[in-house]
Amino acid sequence: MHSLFDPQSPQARAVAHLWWWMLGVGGTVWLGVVLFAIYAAMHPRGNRASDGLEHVSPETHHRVERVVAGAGFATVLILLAFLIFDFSVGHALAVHPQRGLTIDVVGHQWWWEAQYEDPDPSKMISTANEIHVPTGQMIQFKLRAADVIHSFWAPNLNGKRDLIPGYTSTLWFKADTAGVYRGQCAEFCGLQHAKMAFYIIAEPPVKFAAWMAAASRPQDQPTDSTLLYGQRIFMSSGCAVCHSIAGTEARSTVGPGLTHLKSRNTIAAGTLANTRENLVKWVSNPQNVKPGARMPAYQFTEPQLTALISYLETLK
Amino acid sequence: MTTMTTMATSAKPLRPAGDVSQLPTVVFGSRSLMWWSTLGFMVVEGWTLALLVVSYLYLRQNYEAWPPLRTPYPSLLIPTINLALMLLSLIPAIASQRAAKRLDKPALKKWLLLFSVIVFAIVVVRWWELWALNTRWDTNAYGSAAWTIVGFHTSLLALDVADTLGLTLFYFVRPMPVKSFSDATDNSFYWYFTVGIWIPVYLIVYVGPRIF
Amino acid sequence: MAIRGWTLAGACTLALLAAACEREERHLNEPPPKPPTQFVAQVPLQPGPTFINDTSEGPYDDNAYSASEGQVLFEQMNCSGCHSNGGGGMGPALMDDEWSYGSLPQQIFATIAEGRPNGMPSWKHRLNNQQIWQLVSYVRSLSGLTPKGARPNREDHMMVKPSPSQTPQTPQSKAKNSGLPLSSMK
Amino acid sequence: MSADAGLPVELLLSEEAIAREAAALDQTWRDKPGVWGWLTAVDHKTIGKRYIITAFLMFLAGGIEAALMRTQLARPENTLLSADKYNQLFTTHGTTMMFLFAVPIMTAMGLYLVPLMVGARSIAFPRINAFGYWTYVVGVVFLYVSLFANTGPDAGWFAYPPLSTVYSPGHRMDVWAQVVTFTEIAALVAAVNIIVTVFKLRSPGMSLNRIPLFVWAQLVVAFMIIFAMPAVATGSTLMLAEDRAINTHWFNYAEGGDVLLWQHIFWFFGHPEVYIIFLPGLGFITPIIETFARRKVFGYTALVMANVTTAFFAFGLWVHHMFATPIPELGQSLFTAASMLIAIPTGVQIFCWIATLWMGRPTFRVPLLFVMGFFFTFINGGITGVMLASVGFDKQAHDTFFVVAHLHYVLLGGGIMPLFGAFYFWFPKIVGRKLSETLGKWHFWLFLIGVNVTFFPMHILGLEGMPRRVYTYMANTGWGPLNLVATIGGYVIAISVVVFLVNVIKSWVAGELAGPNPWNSSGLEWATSSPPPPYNFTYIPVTTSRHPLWDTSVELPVMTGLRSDRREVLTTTTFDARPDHRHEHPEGSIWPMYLAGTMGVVFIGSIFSPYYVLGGLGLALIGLFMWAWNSIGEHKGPDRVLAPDALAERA
Repeated sequence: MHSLFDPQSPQARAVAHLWWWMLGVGGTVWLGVVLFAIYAAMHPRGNRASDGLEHVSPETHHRVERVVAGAGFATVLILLAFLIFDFSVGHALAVHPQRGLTIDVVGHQWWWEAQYEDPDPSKMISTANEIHVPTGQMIQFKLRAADVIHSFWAPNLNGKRDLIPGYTSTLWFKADTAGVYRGQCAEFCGLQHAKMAFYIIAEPPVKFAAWMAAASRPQDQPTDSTLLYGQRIFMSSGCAVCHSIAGTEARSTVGPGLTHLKSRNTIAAGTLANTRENLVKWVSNPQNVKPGARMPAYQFTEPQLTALISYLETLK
Repeated sequence: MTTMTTMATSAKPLRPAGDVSQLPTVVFGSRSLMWWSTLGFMVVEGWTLALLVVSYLYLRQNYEAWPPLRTPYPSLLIPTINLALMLLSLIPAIASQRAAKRLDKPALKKWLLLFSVIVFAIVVVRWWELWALNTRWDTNAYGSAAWTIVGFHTSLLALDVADTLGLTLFYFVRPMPVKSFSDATDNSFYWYFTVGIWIPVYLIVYVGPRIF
Repeated sequence: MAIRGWTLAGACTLALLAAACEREERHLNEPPPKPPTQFVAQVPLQPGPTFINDTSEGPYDDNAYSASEGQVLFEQMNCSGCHSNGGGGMGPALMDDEWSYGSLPQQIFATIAEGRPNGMPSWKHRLNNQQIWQLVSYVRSLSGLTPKGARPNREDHMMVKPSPSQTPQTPQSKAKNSGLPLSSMK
Repeated sequence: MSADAGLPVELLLSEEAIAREAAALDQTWRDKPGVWGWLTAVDHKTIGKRYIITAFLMFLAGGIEAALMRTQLARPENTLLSADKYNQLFTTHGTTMMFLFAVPIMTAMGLYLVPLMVGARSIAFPRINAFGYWTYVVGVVFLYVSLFANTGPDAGWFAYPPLSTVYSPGHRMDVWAQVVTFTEIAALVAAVNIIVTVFKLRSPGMSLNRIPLFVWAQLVVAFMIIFAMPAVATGSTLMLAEDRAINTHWFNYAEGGDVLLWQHIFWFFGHPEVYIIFLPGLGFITPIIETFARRKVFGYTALVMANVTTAFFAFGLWVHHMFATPIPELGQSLFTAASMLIAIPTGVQIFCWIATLWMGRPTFRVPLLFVMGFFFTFINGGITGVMLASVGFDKQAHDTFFVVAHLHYVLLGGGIMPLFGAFYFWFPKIVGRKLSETLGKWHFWLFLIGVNVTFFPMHILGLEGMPRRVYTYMANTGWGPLNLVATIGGYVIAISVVVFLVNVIKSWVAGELAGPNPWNSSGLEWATSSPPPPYNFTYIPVTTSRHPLWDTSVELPVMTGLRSDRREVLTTTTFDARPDHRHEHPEGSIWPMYLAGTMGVVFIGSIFSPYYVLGGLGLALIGLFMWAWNSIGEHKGPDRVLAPDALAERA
């Protein structure tokens, strides 16, 4: 589910193809040279002369010269073949989609913000760490960094691209098959570089459209008193300072948006499965799970925590 | 630990093939070891400066205007005066090198003294030359690059000035062996480099912003 | 004599190392430092310093990581909206040595936690104690009140002010209006 | 030995004459005894030996860090090391291995061996050599004191801003920037020293086409250092340190700076750095193969040209570390082509060595075993290197464990395997006793197995998506088993190094005595006793071929006439090595060490306050003054300025 060996897009497939080919040729070369070195060492051609050194006849010397020259020539040919193959793959990968779905990805220490571009800014959908894409269509990513350099990499779909402060870089791919593909930050970005994963969720266009519709819906005001209590805690004890929930007054973009939190499979940038126990674990002390993450620990009483988690669990 | 003999025990009998006792012990220019180490130092420092200049031009691409908006041009007056002083200093540099090669100690002392005065003046003027950049290192990347380039050259300058002043002092306060004449020529050799490399830097850092 | 010299040198080295250790410590998963004990009841509604007994250093004054986290929070909580990178605007400047409510760590903690009249909101329900202490360390670093090695470097922003690490050291006594300890007011 | 094939005995230098000369030279060249003598030593062999030992200690330190990291990664979500500790460890591991072990030990081998191999009394600048060593020691001590004071650098040995600037509070990355400064100075000083030694102090008759291949490798590497190290000096000592300390904006995009500038500058140094590490490694191989195959190397000229072209290409590859950054596609293609081209000279070298083995009759002593280990591992690293040159594949494999595997195969295979071989080969020369052959074989096989068990699984881990520099990973990634295998392999490497250490200690104390030329090898370093005396050679040997000890079958021709009452070396002309003049070398001195100390004040102090820099420079000035003053005072006349017209070159 997270591997170069299982390509799920034309881009990743081209590279995987290149890889297997290079592995075959490179492995043969390695085996050939090593076996030949062992053979040469085991079957020496020299004859000990009076000076205590080994000498060979001029014919043998000539033959060895030809073998060495031939090996050098073969090296050049193989490299040339590699180069041509690589350029053709590179050329295929460089075909830039001029239009289509564009997703802005911003790398933060240590989570991913994703925004679906739309001509109408009010229709832009913002989500975090899990990016839904339709299959069978080219998707373009515009990548920016909010703090340090990160690198966006989902090996099943395409190679990585660095997110660099001051630059916007682009990446594109077309997912062939529906599935959930793991990706991870590949450029060292500080304390929690290891726990900065994301998921690409490729769905058939119909399903994707349904997701889009769901994702753009704001949350309704809860009616249940426990849930109202949970919402009040969310708004008043610091959660809303960083997180947003569409349809409420929480609008901050400092941390990941939580509007449809429960529609995600994982929390904390792919670190924990999105279950109630894990939510409790995370909210009561994120520093236990991801030391250094920017979300602090809060002191909640038992009823407060229960109400808050219950409220979060309604964010479908 | 080793208890081996310290005498050289050769693997083979030794056959004398030549005698070197009549070779000179003092040589000048590329025959001397110091000349080569000076050259090595020059390559290292020159290359560092070149990399800084390349970085300066690389950062140039990030700006529409150069110097950036609201940053004044560098002044030209003081840098040009200092450039003239540097060119002027070549006279005692060349003269002291020639005197040293002639093993002419009185002439060497005279020229070294003049050389010292001029290089000292150059370092003093360099202080105002830094401020003639008319920006600060922490204003923007342009300022950082310009200050670092001129500052780095200043460190080369200071090193050479210390060398020249020290050499002059030595010549005036103590007997000097013949081989120190060779050191005096290498001192001038390094000074040509310091001045020579400044000319492109001057053109790029002080004149350049008016052009590109 | 020589032995004592070595002991002294050793002790100094250890002290130096200990100082470096605290400066470099990343206070991650640990209980936050306690808030000042008595400020809650004593916040006056009129301008003026909070009178407190505790003039000790802030828990994170000498901690580079916390000051830097404070810098991040300062940005994320939009403190610059009023304090404009510490240069002042709607709110008072933070990089000079004028302090309306005192410059002691506990006083600044009180200011951030409880808020002040004329616009400074209370943050105690939005930030936890650790975060407030991080902000205290950063705010104090802006005017050079914390040790130099612990102050943050410049940010990747337009150059509007020298970074805290470039601010000259301000001795605590020089900071004006730095509320005297309660005991000396009697 | 009788003289039946050579000259009559009366034309040879008599035993008494040699002993008299040797005693006088010993008096002149020996460093002073006692603690003071230890601190003031300038003998290139003394300094070289210390350099090798210090650098090897750094290998052990880096190895311990690696073992800790491997233990942490042995299973998913391990809690042995916190993220904070792990980041300090992997940064220190990289910095130690690259800057404090690999480059210094390779130059140290050169500083010890090059003067002996070219038949010189000493290195060109013995005091500057001592200064370089002490500067390096300051860097070593500084990094490790910092690490134990919780100030170990933690933004990677590549220190990408803005993580290394704005997002690295405290002094951790300042430490990194200045540790790099010390190693730059030490490496540059060593490089100039080696270049001038090779250019000016070669034995008469050692024209360019007779220079031993190890010396060629060292010469080429010295030139690479001269052009590569200033880049990292520009980057770390100037730009990075300035951005951190005085608010400059080199890497602040909001004020016109550029973080990619750092990557260009750093890799312009960083890629040649790899070749700086393994070209000397390749240099070790030729004499080992020649000696144990009992055959002169096949394709001397090709091997020299391969060294030179590798060095040139090495400066044209740096962008292949930046394929994932937004830089133009066309530029990337050029760097791909260059990265593949560099495989050609390396391939040619390997083919020449195999041909030499083929045409000789190899006996598999430990040094040659390590060369075979080199073939086995290095070629693997070379091939994955060619793969990584491809932009498309690199975008997948970049910054993953695949690259970790690749670089360790290249550096352990191309650098450390030959280095261990070199240790076994030259240990008798340096210490006078041979290393144990049995323990050596244990060392070799454990090391070979350990390296492959550790690093081979990492290829697969990388392709399965495991990024580099992670302190842990989730169980559901499935990376656990292969990581466990790699960790076990890491322990095998550790055991092999312990075996080596035991071997060194045992053999140093009670190894088999070596004699001047234990392997019956061909280079000039084997023409003198083991260990060599402080003056290296009683008489300067004359070189008549590429293999002096093999070709001058009975006697060794030598030059007489250098003074023995002062430290005099014979300089020769740069190209054809004709005797040119006699140069007086300096005595031992404390000022190199003092000056290195002042460099410590300047650069470490620069982290804290500019006043330390000024104070340190003032102290340095005093040191320079005293250094110069003393060397003039020690001068022993008389000097001779002009050469007599005809010095018959009878060599």
